[in-house]
Amino acid sequence: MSEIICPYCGTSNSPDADQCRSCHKHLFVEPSASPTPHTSADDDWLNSLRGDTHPLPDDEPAQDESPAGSEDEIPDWLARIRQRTQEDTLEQPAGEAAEPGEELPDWLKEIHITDQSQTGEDQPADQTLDDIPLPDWLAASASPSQPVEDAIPDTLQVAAEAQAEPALEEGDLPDWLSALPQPAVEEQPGEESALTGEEPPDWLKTFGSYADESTPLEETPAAPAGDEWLKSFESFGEAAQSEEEGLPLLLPLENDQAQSVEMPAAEELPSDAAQMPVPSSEDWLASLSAGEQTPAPEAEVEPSAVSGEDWLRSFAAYTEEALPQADTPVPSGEDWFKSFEPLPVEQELPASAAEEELPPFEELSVSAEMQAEAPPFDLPYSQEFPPLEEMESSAVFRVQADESAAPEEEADTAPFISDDLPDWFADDQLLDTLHEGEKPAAEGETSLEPAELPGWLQAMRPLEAVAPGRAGNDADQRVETSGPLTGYQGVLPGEALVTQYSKPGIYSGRLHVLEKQRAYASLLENLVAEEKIRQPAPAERSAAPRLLARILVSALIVVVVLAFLVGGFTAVGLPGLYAPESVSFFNRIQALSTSADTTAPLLLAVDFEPALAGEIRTAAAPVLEDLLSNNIPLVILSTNPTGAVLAEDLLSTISGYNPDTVLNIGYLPGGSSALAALASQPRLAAPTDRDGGFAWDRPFLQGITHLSDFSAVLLLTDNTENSRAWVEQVAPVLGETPLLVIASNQAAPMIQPYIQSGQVTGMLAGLPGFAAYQQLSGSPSPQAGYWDAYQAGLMLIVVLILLGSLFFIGRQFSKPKSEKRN
Amino acid sequence: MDMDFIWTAVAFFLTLLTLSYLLGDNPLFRIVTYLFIGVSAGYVAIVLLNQVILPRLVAPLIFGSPAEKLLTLVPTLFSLLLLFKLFPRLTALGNPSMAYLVGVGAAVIITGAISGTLFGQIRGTIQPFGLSTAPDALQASSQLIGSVILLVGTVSTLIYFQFSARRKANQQVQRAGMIQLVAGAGQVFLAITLGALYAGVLAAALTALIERFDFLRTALQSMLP
Amino acid sequence: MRAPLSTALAIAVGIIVLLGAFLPVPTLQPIRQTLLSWAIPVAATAGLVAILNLLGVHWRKLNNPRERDTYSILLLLGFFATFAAGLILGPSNPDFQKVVTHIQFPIEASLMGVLTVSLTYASIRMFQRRVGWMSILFTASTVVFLVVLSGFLTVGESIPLVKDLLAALNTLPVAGARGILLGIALGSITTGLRVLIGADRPYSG
Amino acid sequence: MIEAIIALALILVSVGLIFLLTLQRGVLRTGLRPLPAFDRLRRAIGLAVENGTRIHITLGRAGVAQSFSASGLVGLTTLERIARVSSISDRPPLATSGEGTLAILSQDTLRAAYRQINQLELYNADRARLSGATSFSYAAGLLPVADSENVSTHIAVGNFGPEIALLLEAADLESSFTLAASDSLSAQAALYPSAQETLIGEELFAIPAYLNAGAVYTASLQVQDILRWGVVVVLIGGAVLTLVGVI
Repeated sequence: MSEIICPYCGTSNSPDADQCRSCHKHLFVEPSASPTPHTSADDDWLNSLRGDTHPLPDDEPAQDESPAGSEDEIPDWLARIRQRTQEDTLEQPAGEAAEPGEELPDWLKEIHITDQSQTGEDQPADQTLDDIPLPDWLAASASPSQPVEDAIPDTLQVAAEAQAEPALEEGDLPDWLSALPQPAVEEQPGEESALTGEEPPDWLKTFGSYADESTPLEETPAAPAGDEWLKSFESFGEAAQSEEEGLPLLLPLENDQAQSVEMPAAEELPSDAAQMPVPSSEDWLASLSAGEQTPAPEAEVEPSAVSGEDWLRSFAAYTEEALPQADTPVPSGEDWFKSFEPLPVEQELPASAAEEELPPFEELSVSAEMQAEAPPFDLPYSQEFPPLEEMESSAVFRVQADESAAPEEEADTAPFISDDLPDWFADDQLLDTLHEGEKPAAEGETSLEPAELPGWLQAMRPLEAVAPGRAGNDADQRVETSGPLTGYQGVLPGEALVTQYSKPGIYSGRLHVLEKQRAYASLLENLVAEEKIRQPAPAERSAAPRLLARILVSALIVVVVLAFLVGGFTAVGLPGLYAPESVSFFNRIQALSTSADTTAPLLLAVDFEPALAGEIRTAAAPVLEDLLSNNIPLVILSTNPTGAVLAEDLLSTISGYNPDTVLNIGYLPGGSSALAALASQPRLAAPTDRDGGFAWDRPFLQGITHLSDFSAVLLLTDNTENSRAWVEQVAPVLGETPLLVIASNQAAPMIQPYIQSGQVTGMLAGLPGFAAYQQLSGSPSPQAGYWDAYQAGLMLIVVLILLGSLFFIGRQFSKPKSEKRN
Repeated sequence: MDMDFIWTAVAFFLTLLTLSYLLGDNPLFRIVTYLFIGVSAGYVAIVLLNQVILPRLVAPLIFGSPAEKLLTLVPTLFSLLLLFKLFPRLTALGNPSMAYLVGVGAAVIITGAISGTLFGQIRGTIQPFGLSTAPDALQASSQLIGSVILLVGTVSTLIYFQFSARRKANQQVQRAGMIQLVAGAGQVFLAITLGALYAGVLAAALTALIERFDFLRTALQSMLP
Repeated sequence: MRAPLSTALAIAVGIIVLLGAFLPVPTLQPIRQTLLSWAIPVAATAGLVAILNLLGVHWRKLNNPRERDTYSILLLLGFFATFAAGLILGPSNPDFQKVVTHIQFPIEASLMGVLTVSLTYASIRMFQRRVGWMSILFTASTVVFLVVLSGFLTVGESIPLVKDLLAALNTLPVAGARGILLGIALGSITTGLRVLIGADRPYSG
Repeated sequence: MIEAIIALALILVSVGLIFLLTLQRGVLRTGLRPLPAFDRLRRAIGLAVENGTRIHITLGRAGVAQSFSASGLVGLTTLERIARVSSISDRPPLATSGEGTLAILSQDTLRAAYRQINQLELYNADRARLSGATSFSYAAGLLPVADSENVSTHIAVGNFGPEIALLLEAADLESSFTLAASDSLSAQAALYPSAQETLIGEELFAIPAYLNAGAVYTASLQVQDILRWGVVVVLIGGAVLTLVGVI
């Protein structure tokens, strides 16, 4: 038990924790948790109960009960209990407590009604209209001799009623969850009142039987224990083959408190064992190993309450055998105690119960027997696999349901196996327990012959009349195909089902820690571990050395560039070979500047960022100079906000710049849609110049209606996308008009394809293109130092890249494989 | 002159501070960065106002002919709706405007891609195979070789990007061996292309650096007596 | 479906503009043109809205006690100074243009210059991240084209076969670039079509 | 004229195929070839969510009305996808862009993503912002993001210039994971050595499909492949026909 899963919020807690560290609820009530309240509460509670209790009326009173009943009235003892429990359970959040009160599933309400009437029998008969189910229930308990067969038809009917409920309930799952503590509430007082209320020994016996059927509830561990149990089974070897052999093993583990706690548990053992002995034995094994203890006073309660000689006799007789189970009731005591917490909120319940439609009073009163079965029978159906805590409580009724309504199980389970099972169901303990529950049963049935029943078990025979035997027979008929419930039934009789439903918190916690959760945890650990292992990979490269290396590279480049730029070093020299696109560019420009028709303007598309202005301005200056010197009108248009300014700034530096022959349309927003518009209707796309005046009334623009009317389109671009946009949008409509490009080096390679495809007529690219144009036009050599610094810088970069690459490649190959992978 | 001097000094120091990033991130560089973002945003805002909003929305609405006013009404409406994007609660009101832009953009994307790139590049790849333009056999053969290299490169690069692949028995998704082979060739061309582009970018950046150093030098000369 | 009106609008506008580009229907052309021209001021307004947003972000950064970004004040100052100057002087005023020529230009060009170092250093460190034959090929190609761009090979016509070598070298990147361009065109087509069929609705906020 | 018809046919066929392959997913029994970059991206996203660090997606500077804005649209889809995946993180993702329309669309996308997972309260307009109005101010605006916003993963999907290398370098100094994809070739070239993972060229358009954004994205990727083969056939066929002088 490395950890305990909190039954409320699912948080895993350390095994020694008694409170959940996230929701602060008790994982299981230990004496350490709040010892005094337990004892005092129990005693007082008992006294108060005794004080309040009168001989329980038989069927008659139940039937005589008059409709006029005030639901709000609460038995004084109950009120007292509330006060105490309020004090005891301060940590219970008010909101949480309030929730159940608001909207409770019908079955809960019924239980509550039962509780009300059970616990408040001393109240005037006219009080409890809503309490009808309860007196019947009690009546049922009062007449155990009533053959179960008689009950079946009625139960059938009630089962039919119950059919509707699951659908009705499916919506309120949250409420169920919030109402978890409730059921426990209902059950225990029910028992208590029964215990205290009825004296007749025969009744007592049957009560014993009820107690038996209710106590197994606390034994849920048995069934869910599935695989675990199997393991323990194998580990025990022969010891586990039969109870007798198994028990001695277990004896040393029992504690006296537990032993003295609840004889009913012992009594029930045979019937339980008959069905699935090993699980039950394993169950207390599990719980024992958890080392849980029961508050002594609480333990005393029930025996003292049940003042029956045969009780005691059985107690005396079967203490030994009872030991294995002895501890399991303990939680029931806990549940029972815990169950009082929500009570304060429940005063509304009867009211709400009254609102909902109950079977007509006559019907109820007529057959006490039916009703006796009815509420219990309802419960299992009306709730669609409620959370474990819930089931635990309703289990006492479930028992009867399983006994009497066994045949209906098949049909009835169907509605529960709906796809929209609540989330908690889908992946939570219950589902697991359902499946795992089967294994022990299968095991149990094969491994234990009825004949092997121990002697003390034989003594319990009478009890079988009321319960499990029949269910066991039914189980044989059922096939394990139709879903979870069959999973129970096919494997275990009533007790098996019953045993699904108790001590969820502790149990599920252990079960999952042992099985899946541990696996998941380890899986997660591995995953996290992997991540952790890989983390260092980036971490190991701390920034400092990288910064240093970068600074070193910077220093080298700066020094070399400055040396050649300022220092007057000269590099190799100017190119003597020119790229074909540069040549065609030059030819076009020459053709334009020398052509007779200089009226047709040239569209200067300025599309470069300030970032590359240096490069482009350098390359474009001589070209523009040639154009301006021949008075070729220019229409400047920019597809970025700064282009127009840069262009004007550039032109202003060029000799022969005449503003009259230059129209600056300015920024053409809208990107390529604007270009598309410009391509089809220039006048509409760019109506104004950058000062807001109408652009197209200039003399040299008179004949211009399409872009193809321009003498040429000269694009100054620094990035591949804009040049693409220009080529894609504008080139198609240009016809014979050449599209010339002065591009930055970074854009040049991407314009190459367009040159190849003829969409771009010619191009000058960066400094090399500039140098080529200079050479071709035979004008003076480029700015001193630029070309040299450029060549030197590039060479330095080449050297750096080569050296660096070689260094790192060498290091990579010298690394061991594992490092490489990381 | 005085103003020019101040402006030159401003440019000089801004250049210097920005180049300080060569030594890594530092507060001076941060200052320049934020200033730069603010100034460029301010400039763009002014340009948008003066060269787009005013002439294309405001002016036609005020001085335009009825027809122009009518035509301008729609973009004005869209623009006004966009202003709701400033208010988190009403932001959804601006969606139609964005939808309009996205719709236009999608159409422009497709138009450009098909008529610009697709047709253009296909034509550009095919045309060189028309050897009739080549003056002599030698030219023709070299042109043919070049064209074949281009074709192979283009096709293999295209195929390299092939995403769909067959599922193997072992659930591994892998392209057919033949495609893998061609894709390998495409990868070679890709690497070469990217390398060429990278060289171009480096050259452009270096040119910019040189130009800046040159500016620093001239500015220093002009500022120093 | 989210934003049905917007989606319908986007699809309708997109289809009209698209068909207008290819269908030789005379009535479609002016409609297409109008739709395209409408987009421009709307996009500009979007730009202004986004800038206001940017200012808002930095204003909040400035006033955010938890992660205060004091530099934001510079951004705001820079913006308002420029904006005010632009409003007063007008965008075509030579003095206002100094904002571009003496503030933006120096800073951007310097950043581009800084990129020289960043890129050089990045290509050096590339092999620290991944050593593959493609990386090696990439570096080799970079080096070769740097040499070509430096013009060493083109100095004079002395070196034989250089011309053919250069021609061949210049063809290689074109092939790859063409493949990439075609691929991107295909991707752009499908992306645009996704918008036109309403599968992509980035505007449905 | 012929081109117009071909174009229209191409568009119609593509639309039809996209619809077909979206509705009939099994038609082509093909999967998507593994791209290691996406494995690392998924891991990085997982780590970011685990460590409560931020994921930064930058969408480039191409306005939606531009012909090369396709990459921006892909970036927006990526943003939506990642916003959903990382919605459980302490720090929701951050989206930056260099253009107005893109910035607004990124806000809309974030908003839509959170609304769809019923966590609209997570939406904060400041988490989708314009970082600068021009290319370089955009890049400069990204630098502070790299070291001041507790970002552990940078995803650059969109159209930008080589200046994006500045962001990647800054991110590298912070040892953040960087994945970059752009339709700009100069950017791709700059990104290839700078980013830890680079998606080359067309791979950009595969991001949504590889992030399981939906059937339509896988379908359009398959359509892309079909068109690709069409183009290949046209290229080779055209070349042969031109060579023999038919065209």
